[in-house]
Parts: sequence; structure tokens; C-alpha cells
Amino acid sequence: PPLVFDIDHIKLLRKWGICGVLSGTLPTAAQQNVFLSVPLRLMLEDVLWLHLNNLADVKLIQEGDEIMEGITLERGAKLSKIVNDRLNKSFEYQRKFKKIESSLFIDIANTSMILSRDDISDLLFKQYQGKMQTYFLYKALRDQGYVLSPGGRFGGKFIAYPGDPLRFHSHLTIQDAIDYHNEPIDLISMISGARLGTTVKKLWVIGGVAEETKETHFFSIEWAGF
Amino acid sequence: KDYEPDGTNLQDLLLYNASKAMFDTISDSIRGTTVKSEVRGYYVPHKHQAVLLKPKGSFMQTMGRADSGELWLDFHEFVYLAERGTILPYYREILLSMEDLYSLFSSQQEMDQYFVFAHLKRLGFILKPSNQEAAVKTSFFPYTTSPQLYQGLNRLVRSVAVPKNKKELLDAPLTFKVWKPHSNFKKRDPGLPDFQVFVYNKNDDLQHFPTYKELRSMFSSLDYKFEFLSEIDDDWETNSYVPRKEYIHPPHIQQNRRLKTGYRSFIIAIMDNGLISFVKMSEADFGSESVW
Amino acid sequence: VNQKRYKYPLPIHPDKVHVDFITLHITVQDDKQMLYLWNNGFFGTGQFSRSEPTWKARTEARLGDEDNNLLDLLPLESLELMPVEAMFLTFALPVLDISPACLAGKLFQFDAKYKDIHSFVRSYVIYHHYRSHGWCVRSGIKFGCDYLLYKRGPPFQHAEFCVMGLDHDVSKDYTWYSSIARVVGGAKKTFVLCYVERLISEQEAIALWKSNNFTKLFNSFQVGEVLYKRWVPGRNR
Amino acid sequence: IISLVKNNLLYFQMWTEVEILQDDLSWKNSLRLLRGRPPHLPLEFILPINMSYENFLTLECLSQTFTHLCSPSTERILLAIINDDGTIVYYFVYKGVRKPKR
Repeated sequence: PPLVFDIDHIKLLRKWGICGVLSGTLPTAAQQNVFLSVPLRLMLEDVLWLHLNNLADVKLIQEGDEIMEGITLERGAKLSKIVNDRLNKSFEYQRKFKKIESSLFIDIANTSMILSRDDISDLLFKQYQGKMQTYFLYKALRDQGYVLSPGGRFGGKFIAYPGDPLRFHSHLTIQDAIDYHNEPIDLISMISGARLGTTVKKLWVIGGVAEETKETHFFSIEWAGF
Repeated sequence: KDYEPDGTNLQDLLLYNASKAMFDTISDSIRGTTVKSEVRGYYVPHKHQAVLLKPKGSFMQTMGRADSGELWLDFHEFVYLAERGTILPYYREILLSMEDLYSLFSSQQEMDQYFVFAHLKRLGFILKPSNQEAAVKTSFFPYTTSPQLYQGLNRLVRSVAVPKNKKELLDAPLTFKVWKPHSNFKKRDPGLPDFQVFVYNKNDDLQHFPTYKELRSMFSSLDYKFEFLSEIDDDWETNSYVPRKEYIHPPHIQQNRRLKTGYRSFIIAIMDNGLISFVKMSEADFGSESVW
Repeated sequence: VNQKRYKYPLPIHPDKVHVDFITLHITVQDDKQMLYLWNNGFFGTGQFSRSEPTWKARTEARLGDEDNNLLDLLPLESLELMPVEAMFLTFALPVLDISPACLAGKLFQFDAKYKDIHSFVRSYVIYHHYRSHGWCVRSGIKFGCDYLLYKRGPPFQHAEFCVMGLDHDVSKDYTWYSSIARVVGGAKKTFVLCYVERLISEQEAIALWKSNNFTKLFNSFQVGEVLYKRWVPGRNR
Repeated sequence: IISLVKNNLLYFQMWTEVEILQDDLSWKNSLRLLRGRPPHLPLEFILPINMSYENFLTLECLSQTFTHLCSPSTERILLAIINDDGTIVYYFVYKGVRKPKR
């Protein structure tokens, strides 16, 4: 899964309307799951969107263990020195602030020191099965200004917010794309989905991509109230 | 929260404040320890584990295995403890970053399992991988009336009879064994777990929600404190085997409860791009109940 | 009043009911017979009522422009039976004036393949399973599932179970389970997954269907149940 | 079937001015709309569809219904799903992405 460790990058992503899911323990409140910290976990669609909009360099990487074992002594010494220099600088600052040695804080960094475009797109799309169409639904909604989050909990692929989820209620539950021409809408799922939508105040949205025009078509479904 | 953006400065300010609060919290909550309480854990690639040369801390009660005084941590435990700032992760010496640690997961599945592990650990649960046995291995296993009409009707469709009591259980892969938080947990001899958990990633096309065939085989592989047994902690000591104790040394309401809670059960943890939901799957047996 | 009115749980107690066919819709149009099926096991649904066919009485009361076309009041409402209900009322209990074979012929063409009849047979097996253990089984469409299970019937108790049928070797997309579970959970009901396994080959099954040997056909299926319930770790510590 | 929906709307849901429209669209089935006025939720378009043991309602079919059977300004149609259990359930289908009610 795509993860982001740099807080500045997370801020930037949020500006672009990609919020992801914070997943790491928050060390100051380590006994709960509501407020979490880095890493930020993204959806495959987020990465595709960033790549296709040229907003991020996608770097495809060797097993972690191999990388670790491949560190030469020389490089290891260099890496170790960088870390120690960083820590020493931090210690200096802490000493001055406190003015002690045993109360100095050794912090674990978030980001790593150790670690054609079309080809990459292809590789990313391969991460999907038909399911690729779902990305085009994602894209169309992003283009309309929606912020998308994982929607499994609400009976969908995504849920869509009209802006930053910190401030706004979500509006839509988006289903996985279906074949525009040949796949019948599963009416039973639609009935339960739209019923659920009434209680959680979200419309149940289904969409697909027309083959020739490559246009995305959405329909929003709502229980009529009787 | 608001319904939608309204273009006012005030709303922008409110959003700015909310977002600032979040990022300030994340930036200010730094992981790590003081020099005084420093405990180093060294990652050992070929074992995919970490070793603590001078282990200390209360986490040792539930995590890691001591060898003939070094403490070995499973990879999940290693990442979890580093992430909450209990130990410092090293490679031998380079102090590793969180990103380094996450790059060491061997598969997406392992990482998903870690997310679930950490989620439950944060709530105080104690977890062990299902395929890992403790030193002391404990197991549970060593027509004139309408009813006449119904009895005529109900012999047509066969139904699966599930074990409903101790005798039937005896006559009869999951990811984690889970114990509720308790202070006298012994990792050498933990006894039967309270739950068993299966981790499933809903967005991975190589995985699928278990079919009934698979569910049945999962149910029959369960070995935990079967919570539905009405004949049964002290009782559990006599009703589990290493008997463990020796080693250490109105009807319609009841029916409704049986129907609603079922029998053997396990938990599915569903991973959806970082959001985790839990579902309890329980065997039920409507075929052995009559409600006419 | 209810005790007396709904004394019998089945229309056969310890003149057969006439049905018409109008996707197949199976209807009962005679007022007395509609009432009989409702009173004796809560079979069928009034097409212009929530469940019990009360349209006639309601409308007569209401009437003491569109309503001019209704007139005495025309008997507009029928009681509609689900295909599985109709099968139960002819195959399991001889209540309707058609034979099981005749109903089967109405439901599917004579050259039907096994895959055509499969989901009907599965639905019937599930329906019969619950009916025969004393449940009042009604359509669960409003909750997006196959059946609702009532003890005795709607006037006595709310349905506490929602049943969804599945083949024993099938796995659905997680969204399928989660959205039904949320609707069902929101209504404070228990979600039952009822899995059905066929113990004979498709060829044998379709042969039994075509020879109208429904007893042997339905007897060659096995059901098993799993409850699906949201679990909150914080509440289980 | 189509009269069933009409009567259901007129005499159960208490709609008025319900009529069956003449235009039809052949789809894989003949699709026809009704139009009527709700009692209390302008005239609404209603598309009746049978649901049984697979239906034919694809996204393309919905698009076609909007383009060929409704007026260009139509934002929504009322889907009347006729079940084989004697009930009809009603759902609004909006073209495109909509905001939920506030």
C-alpha cells in the first residue's frame, strides 16, 4: 500500500484534496485509534491521480531486507554519521533549552535516509482485474472538486466529501464502476444502499464509462420516501 | 461540521484552525525515548525479527521471547513498540526511521496484518500470530395438531448441525489469537485466547471474502474460549488441556439468545485502504430450533 | 381478537384457493380467500396495502376526480404470492388449485437449464427450511435481503431476523455484505447468511425438476447458517 | 404491470393525474413511462421496472430513458420497482452527481 511519511508532503496532498488515512500510533496518545499519526495511507486511485497529473514522482522499488543487507560498511558509516549529526544538533538545542543529559530526547525520524511515465501508469493500473474503470469515476469526481475516502464501511468503494473532511459532511457513497453497456444494476444492492443513504444522508451513486466516448456517466439514487 | 463550502472567510478560518490543530499535533508528537529510558532493538533481516540486548519495560510481560537473556521481538511487535516510542529501532549502528521500518514488511498482507495488530494493541488487547505456539500449549481439545404438521414439513430440507455443547464440540488460516487485556497474562503460558481474528483486505483482488466452505473449515479450526458453552476462568482451567488445572497444580428467551448469538465464532478484520472494520461471524443453527 | 383470528399458523388445519397469473405475478383475487391466506400463516401481500390486504375497507371508509373510476367499489386489490409461497402452498401443503408441476411450468419454460431454475430452487429451499420450523417467512425486499423471519406473524412481533441466501461456494464483494448489514443493523435486526449446498449434480437436479420430483429435488439440498454482526473491539475488552 | 403501477400510485400512494405515456423505447423490452403528480416529497416521470430469479436496467438504459422519453430539462425519474412479492418500491434516479438533501 502507498504510504506517506513526510508531514510536509501530507500537507501538500491535503491542499490537492487527497486526505488519505493516518494509520500510525500517535505517541502522545498511544491508547486510542481516533487520532493517529504518520504514516498516511493512500488509495491506489490517489497514486494514479498524482502520477497522471504529474504531481508526484512515483518511484518503484527490491525487498526491504535485501536493501538492508546490501548496505556496505562505508555507506553504513555515512548513514550513521548523518543520523548522529542530526541527533547531536537536536541535543545541543535541548541542552540549551533546558539550561539534563539523561533527559535528552532521542527521536525517531519519520522519513528514510536509506531509501517512461506511461510505463509507470501501466504498472500502476496493473495493480487492479474491469475494475480499472473505477479510477475514471474517481478522476471525474475529483475534477468536480470532491474529496474521496475509502467507503467500505458505508457500503461503497468511496465516500465523497464536498471539501476537507475536517469541516464537511460527506455527500455520496460511490459504487465500484460497472460496465456501462452490459452490466445490469444490481437492484437489491441499490435498494439497500439507497435506504442506508437516507439514514446517513448520503446519496448512493453508481457510474460507468461509455466505451466509445470514454465519457463517465453517473446516476444518483435516493429513496423516494414512500 | 458544515454541509458544503459557502465561500465565507469564517468557514475558511474554521477549516484552517481544524487543519492546523491536526498538523500541530502530529508534528509535536515526536516518537522516541529519553536517553535515560533508552532501549535499543536491533533488526535481524534473515530472521525478520528484532533482538533487544538489554530488554526492559512492562511490554515484556506480553511481547517477545527471551532466549537463554536477550529478548526477540516479532516484526509486528518491533514496529509497534518503535512507533509508540517505547524502543529505538536500530540496524547494526544506524537508527532507523519509521519509513525504513515500513519498507521492511515482506508483503502487503503482512502490513495489513500489522495495521490490525496495532489497532487492537492500542486498545490493550494481547495478540499472537495464530501459527505461533506458546511454550505451554493449551488446547480445548485433548394430523391432530399443528406441530404434527410441522414435523411432517421439516424433514425435507437438510440443515448443517453445528456443535452446540461441549460434547458435540469434542465429537467434532486465521491470523491472530487475541486475549482481552488482563494484568496477569503469562506469555509462556497464556491459556486459551478469547477471540481469533482473520485479516482480509477488501481491495485486494487476490483475496476474497470467505465462502461457506471456507467459513466452515475456519470454524472447525477454532480453538479458543468458546463463549457459547453454558457448562463453562476457573472452569476453563478444568476444561482445557495441556486438564490444565492438573498441569498447573425461560426457555423461549434462551432459544432467542441461541438464535441471535449462535455458536462458534471468529472475527474478520476488514482492511479498506487504512480504515479497519470488524465483523463477528458466528455459526447458527435454525434447523435445530422450532418456533411454532 | 388476534389469538382467535390467527389461531392456526398454517392454512391446513389440524375448496382450494384459486390463483391467477399475470416476470410472473401470482395473485389471489377472491376476498374470502385473500383473507384466509392472510389469517392462516400470513401468506401474500395486498398489492395496495402494506401487507394485509385492507385496501377495500380503507377505501370504502375514505369514500364514505380520480376516485370516480373506482365505482359499489371495484375490487382492485389482489393478494400477491411470492413464487416460493405459491410453491409451498401447492407442493408442501395442498392449498392452491394448481399442481406443483403446473406452477413449475408457469415459472420456467419446459426447456429450462439448471442455471435458470437454480436461484428459484435455492430460494424455495431456504423458504421451506424456515417455514417448516415454525417461522412466518415474508419478503425482505425493503431491507435489501431475501426474507424476514417473524415469530407467529407481523401482528404479534417485529421480525428479528433478516435472511440472505447464498450458494455455499460463492464469495461476494465485501460491499455486498457491509451495506446489507448496515441496513439490517440499523433496523436492530440480526443478519443471517443462509448458505445452500446442492448435494447432487446439476444434471440430476434438472432431471428431477423436469420429472416433477420436487420432494427428491428439495431433499437434495442442505442449508447452513452464519450470523454476520458488526464487532466493536472497545466493547469487548 | 403498467396499470398495476398506475393504480398503486393513484389509489395507494394517493397520487393524481397519473397517466401512461404513449412514447416507448425498445430496449434489448419495451420501456414506457408514466407521469403523475404526488399528493404532497410538479409532475414526475415514472419508469416501471420488474424485478424478479437478471434485470436489464443498465446505465446505458437509464441514459437512453432520459434522452428519449423525458423532456430535456428532466432532472430525475422515479423508478418504480415492481417486485414479485406484491410490493412496489420507489426510488428517484438523478442524472449525474447530486447533493443529498441538506
